Formats: sequence, structure tokens, C-alpha cells
Amino acid sequence: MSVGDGRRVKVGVVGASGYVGGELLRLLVTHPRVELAMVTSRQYAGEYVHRVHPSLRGFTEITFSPVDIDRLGSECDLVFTAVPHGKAVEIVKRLYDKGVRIVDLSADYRLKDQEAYKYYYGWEHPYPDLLSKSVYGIPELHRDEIRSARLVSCPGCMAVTSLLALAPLAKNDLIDLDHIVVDSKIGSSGAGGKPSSGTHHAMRYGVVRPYKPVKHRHTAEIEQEMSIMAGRKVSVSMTPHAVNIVRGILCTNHAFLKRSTSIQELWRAYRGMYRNEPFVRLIRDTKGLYKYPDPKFVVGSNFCDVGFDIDEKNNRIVALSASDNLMKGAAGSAVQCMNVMYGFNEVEGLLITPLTPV
Amino acid sequence: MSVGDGRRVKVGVVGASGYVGGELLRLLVTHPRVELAMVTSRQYAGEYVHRVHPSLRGFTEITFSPVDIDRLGSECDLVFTAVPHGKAVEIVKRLYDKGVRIVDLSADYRLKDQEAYKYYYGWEHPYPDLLSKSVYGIPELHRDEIRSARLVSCPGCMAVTSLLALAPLAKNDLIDLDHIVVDSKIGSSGAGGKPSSGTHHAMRYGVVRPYKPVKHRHTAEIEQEMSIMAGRKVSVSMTPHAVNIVRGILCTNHAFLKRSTSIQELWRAYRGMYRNEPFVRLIRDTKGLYKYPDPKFVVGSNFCDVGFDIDEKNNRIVALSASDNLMKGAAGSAVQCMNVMYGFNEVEGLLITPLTPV
Amino acid sequence: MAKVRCLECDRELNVPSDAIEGEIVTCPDCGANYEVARSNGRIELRPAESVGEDWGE
Repeated sequence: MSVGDGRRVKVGVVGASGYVGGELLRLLVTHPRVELAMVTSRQYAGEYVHRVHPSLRGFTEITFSPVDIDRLGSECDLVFTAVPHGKAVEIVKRLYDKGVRIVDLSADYRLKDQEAYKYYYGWEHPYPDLLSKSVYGIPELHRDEIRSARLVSCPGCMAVTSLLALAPLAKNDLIDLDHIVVDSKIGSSGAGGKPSSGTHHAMRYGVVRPYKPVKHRHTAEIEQEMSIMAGRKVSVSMTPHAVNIVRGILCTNHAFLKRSTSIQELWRAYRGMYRNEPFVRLIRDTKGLYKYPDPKFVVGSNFCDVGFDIDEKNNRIVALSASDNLMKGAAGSAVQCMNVMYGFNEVEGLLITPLTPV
Repeated sequence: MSVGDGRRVKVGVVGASGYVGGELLRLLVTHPRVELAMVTSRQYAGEYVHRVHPSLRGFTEITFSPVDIDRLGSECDLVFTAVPHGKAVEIVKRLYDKGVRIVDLSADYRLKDQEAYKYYYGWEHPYPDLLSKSVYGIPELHRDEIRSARLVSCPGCMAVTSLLALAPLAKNDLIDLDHIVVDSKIGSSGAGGKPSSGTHHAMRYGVVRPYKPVKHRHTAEIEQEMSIMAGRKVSVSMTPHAVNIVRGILCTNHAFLKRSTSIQELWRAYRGMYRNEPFVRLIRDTKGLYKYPDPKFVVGSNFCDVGFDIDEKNNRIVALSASDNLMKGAAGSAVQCMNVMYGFNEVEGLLITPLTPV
Repeated sequence: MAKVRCLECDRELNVPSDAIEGEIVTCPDCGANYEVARSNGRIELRPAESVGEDWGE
């Protein structure tokens, strides 16, 4: 359904006081096709948004309202749900039953297979039938399905970043699908706005901290999407590390080649898939200082920079990808999906230049 | 002269490989009324801009050209000069003589009084007659003169940040003009792109480093503009400190009150001056965590957040101001002045939401 | 809609005419809290106590 006649989409944001909620608002308050109808927060109901997100002072004087499913259903065309895993599942279900379109940024509707929720989340999904109705929110992989989707589930930040580097290799049958190693590095804003001893400044500062080195939840999504692309079961080993930045992800995706290939063939594989993609930039520069992707040059934008190199001796390919975990990793993808869902120009409100240096 | 008929202004940027030049390009490549005609760099002539500014990949494929005054004069309506102090003076003079309009981001044409250049810069200005033709580039203070100016000289980053906090106090004759103390804190990008032992990461990281605690160059501009507003000689004592951020300035402006006043009167003084200013936000919140200005909430935007408080016991007012040294402190002000010079909507290409957290 | 001035920062506040007695109104500019009061049919704002959070460093 496209809002052709220039009408603005009435948008609601549930859970708007967190970092992802705040980033969504940052994009929505200046989006030319959006009218911000409702912004909810349990904790800050009644308060002006700019008191929780001071950077938005002057852009909106909307106040937080309590989560009211009926009002959301009647006043909004589309609702973004940015509440933690386990809380979103109920809100999304009730909104879905009201017929309002939903872009969910939680993990609750990302996986097709309920068993994967048991293994990775230790959680029994209460509405497994809804999983098949949900479309995985990477337009570069599912643009057509997103167009008509009633429920889009946005990817995990490290999942989308890794997938965009690995996809051309899977689609061109270049790599051994049982020995993929994803080693990712991510900034502190990836942990969200809730303080904890692990994010306490004096202890979070300056770390290179591996966390959940095995069974990290995003692995399930990467395996799911890679298996779809490869047409067979794919296993992926992921290890994330918290590093000393606030925004940014670098995924170093190691894969072993099934047959020998060349840099030229890799360029063709990547260009073949991303030639017309406005938010994927290919970075493999033979000269200059900046030869490979680096989050330093995407922070604040919706880009995912992708690059690659071949390690002939070890028959290994290193596919690199960099993104802003709050943008292409969350709010940017969500708004990009909204643009697709409503037939807007896909870059509407998203052609933002990265902020460098920062 | 306004480009009324929707025509784009042909713009040149001299010295576009530095941080300020890069920030100018970041704004100009998406500015709806600008056509980027020429971008010069001595060091990188012939190279693609995105090889020096990777974040701009996908926004422009323009290459750097050598500094060619004749070509700049014939191909550009307006030229931004972003070259260091001492280099700009010649280029600006030659461009001025060619009749092209100029927005200079160096210090070479900021001061009206050549003696101040001797005292603060130890430098004899070669074209003192041009100083009176130059308009100081703070639209909030000189909007009318900027409209018709042929040469606009953009303010020093700490100068504009301090002045916007002090101006309402001077204009309302509230403070003793001989005991103003400006204590400013600034990020590393304020030192520009040239590496030195002082900016070497291991030594620059984590400092709270006072530098040039007396006779800092920006003092001259603050004194000049405050004297104009107060109608008499004003002396200002400024001490800057390098702190552990990349972008951002906080100026803590201490001034002693001439007579008792109230918070309500201060609100009226500040609101009186800034009610219709799109880029000055007044921050003095009685509740919530974020009561006063903090660069954390302006980085990436053209805002200068201004706040104040009264220290009754010491008869002192603390006026606080926060900005992004590369935006309102440099490139943002430059583009804002261009908008004024060409009759565009002053917020054109500048209504950017700050990036928080970053 | 009644137009009332914030006592702290002079910002014009729009108080819905159906605002009930004792309802809390916050000034968007300075965060001052007020209690809605009605005297001889006119809407007035009485300063309400507001708990200020602080960094406490």
C-alpha cells in the first residue's frame, strides 16, 4: 500500500526512550513523509521527548504517552516497536491483530524456526504462527516481501553487518558453508541505555572485551539467512567483542574458498549484488590510507561499507563490513523498510552523510 | 544578490582536504541550492575527494584540483577558503579583486584593528584596507551586513561559542565589562588534521590540557565583538583546555553582575535576543538530568546551546554555551552565512539532528 | 485553550480548557512544574514541587 498522494504516514514509536527509540525519533522528526502521531514510554509518560533526548529539542514538542494498544491501533498507520526481547512479543501480537502495520526492532519475530528460539534464547515462542508472517527487515535481501509485509522484523545489528559481507559469497557458491567464522567488534551503544556494572564508565572504557563468544543470539539469524541464500543448512561461528567506541560495528568474516577465485571475480560478485543498492558501498582501495571498511567513516549514516581480500596461502577469504549499530544495525534499517513498505523513494530521509571525525 | 530562480550557486572550496574543508563538503554535497564547482588541495590535486574523505564516497565523484585563482574566479559564484592562517590572506585578496564572493574560515580577516593582529598573531597584515570590507560571520550578530557582503570572515570556534552566551548580557548592560573570564574546553578535531607530537594518540588521549592559557587568538575577536555590542572597550580573559573528546566545545563564561538580577530577567534577556534564531537553543532545565548545555547533545548539528545560572553570594553569573567546533564553530556557520548571502532559507541544508550518543 | 505565562521563563503555555484542578502542567522550555488551579473561572498555574535529578558527582 503506498501513500501516493503525498499524504504523510502516521507513525507511532513504542519504547522511544532508549537509544534505538531515540535514533528512530532522530530520523523521523525530519522525515518528509512522516507525521509522528504517538511516542510511548512506560517510564517517562507525560514528559516531553526532549527531556529524555535533549538533542531533539527544537525538532518536536511531542510528549511520551503510556503504551495504549487501542490508541496506537486507531491513530497510527505504522508502529515501530523498540522494546526489549520478551516484551515486544505481546505488543506486536496485539497490534498485528488490530491490523496496524509494524516494524519490530526486537529479536522476537526474527527467526522462522521456533526451535532456534529455544536453543539461542531459552525461550518458548508464544505465537509461532506469527513467525511465518514476519519478514526479515534487510531490503537488500527481501525487498519484494517487505513491500507488502504487515510485520517486518528488523535484523540484529551484527547480523545485518555480517550478512551483507557474506551474501555475495553464498549466492555465488564460492565458500565452504561449514567453516564460516564471524569475528565482530562493536561499540558501547550496542548495549542500549540501561546502566549496568559492565557498562559502568570506569570499567567499560578502553576494553577489548569478548562477550558470549559462543551461542550469541545473532548467530541464529545469520545462519537462517545464509541457509536461504545457499539453499542448504549453513553453520556460522560468531564471537563479538565490546571495543572502545560508542557507535560502530566491524565484522571480520573469515570463510574458506571452495575453488580458487580472483579479486576481479570477487568485484563482479559484490557489484552484481550491490550495484543498485544505495546503502552498500564497496571499499577495496589499492592506494591511499583507507583501503578497507572502518566504522569511523559510516557513523551517523545508514551505510554498510563492505570489502574483501584473498589469503591465497590459506585458501581463505576475508570479507569485511562496517556499519553504525544504531543506524543500519537498527533505526536506519527500520526507516528504510518503512520507505519500502509505503512506496517512498528508499533513500527518503536517510541520505545522511557520515560524521567524521567523531 | 539572491539566486531567486531556483538556480544553484556554483561553489568552490579552497583547502578542502582538512577537517574544516571536509566538514564543508559534508554539508555542501547534500545542500539543495549548491553545485560543487571546484574543490582544491595542493597536496591531493588529481585525487578523488572520497579518497581523502572516505565518508563522502557515494555523494560526489569530484576530484581535487590545484589552486587556480583564475578558474575559481570564472567558474564559481562563491568560494569558501579553508586554508591556515597566513596562507588565506593572499588567496582571499586575489579572489576579492576578481569580484567573486568569499566566505573565509581562516583568522586572516576577522579583526578590524591591525594592531590586534600584531599583538595576538605577531603578524603585520598586508592588506589592512580589506579588513573594513570584511563582515564577521555570526548571523545572530551581523545578519544584515552579511546579506550584501562580498567577504565574510567566519569566527573562531571558541569565539562564536563564547559570544553567543555573553551577547545578551552585554546588550542588556548586566555585567561588569572588565572582569569577564572565559574558560573553554574543546575536542581534538579543533586542532585540525595535521599530526603533531601534541596530537599523537597515546599522548593526546585522556588529557585535560590547558594550552595558551593567556593571549589565545580567539580572545581578540571576543573583545572586538563585545566592545561593539557594549559600545565601549571590553576586556576578556580566555583560557582553553584540550579535553578527551573529538568534537565539541563547552565555554564556561564567568561574569560579575553590575546590579542584581533574577532568573526570570535572564530568560527575558536571552529569549529577547534568540527567540527567532533557529540555531540557538536555550537550555536551563529545572528537572531531569540534562539541565545545562553539553556538547554531547549538539555534535554533528549547527546548534549552539546556551544556558545560565546566578551565583548570588559572589554576584556572579555563569553563562554556559556548547557547540560542535566543526559546525557552528566553522563549516556550519560558513554555510549559514552563504544561505544569508544568497537569500536562501537560513536553515537550508543545516537542519541536521545532532548525533547522540556518539 | 487558555494561554498562561510560565513564571520561570516567560514561555507561553497552552493549558487545555478541560484541564482538571490539580493536574500537572510542565513548561517545555524550562521544565518548571505547575498545578492547574481555577479561581473565579480563570485557569491559574501554581508552582508544583518537582524532584530534580542530579549527577551527584
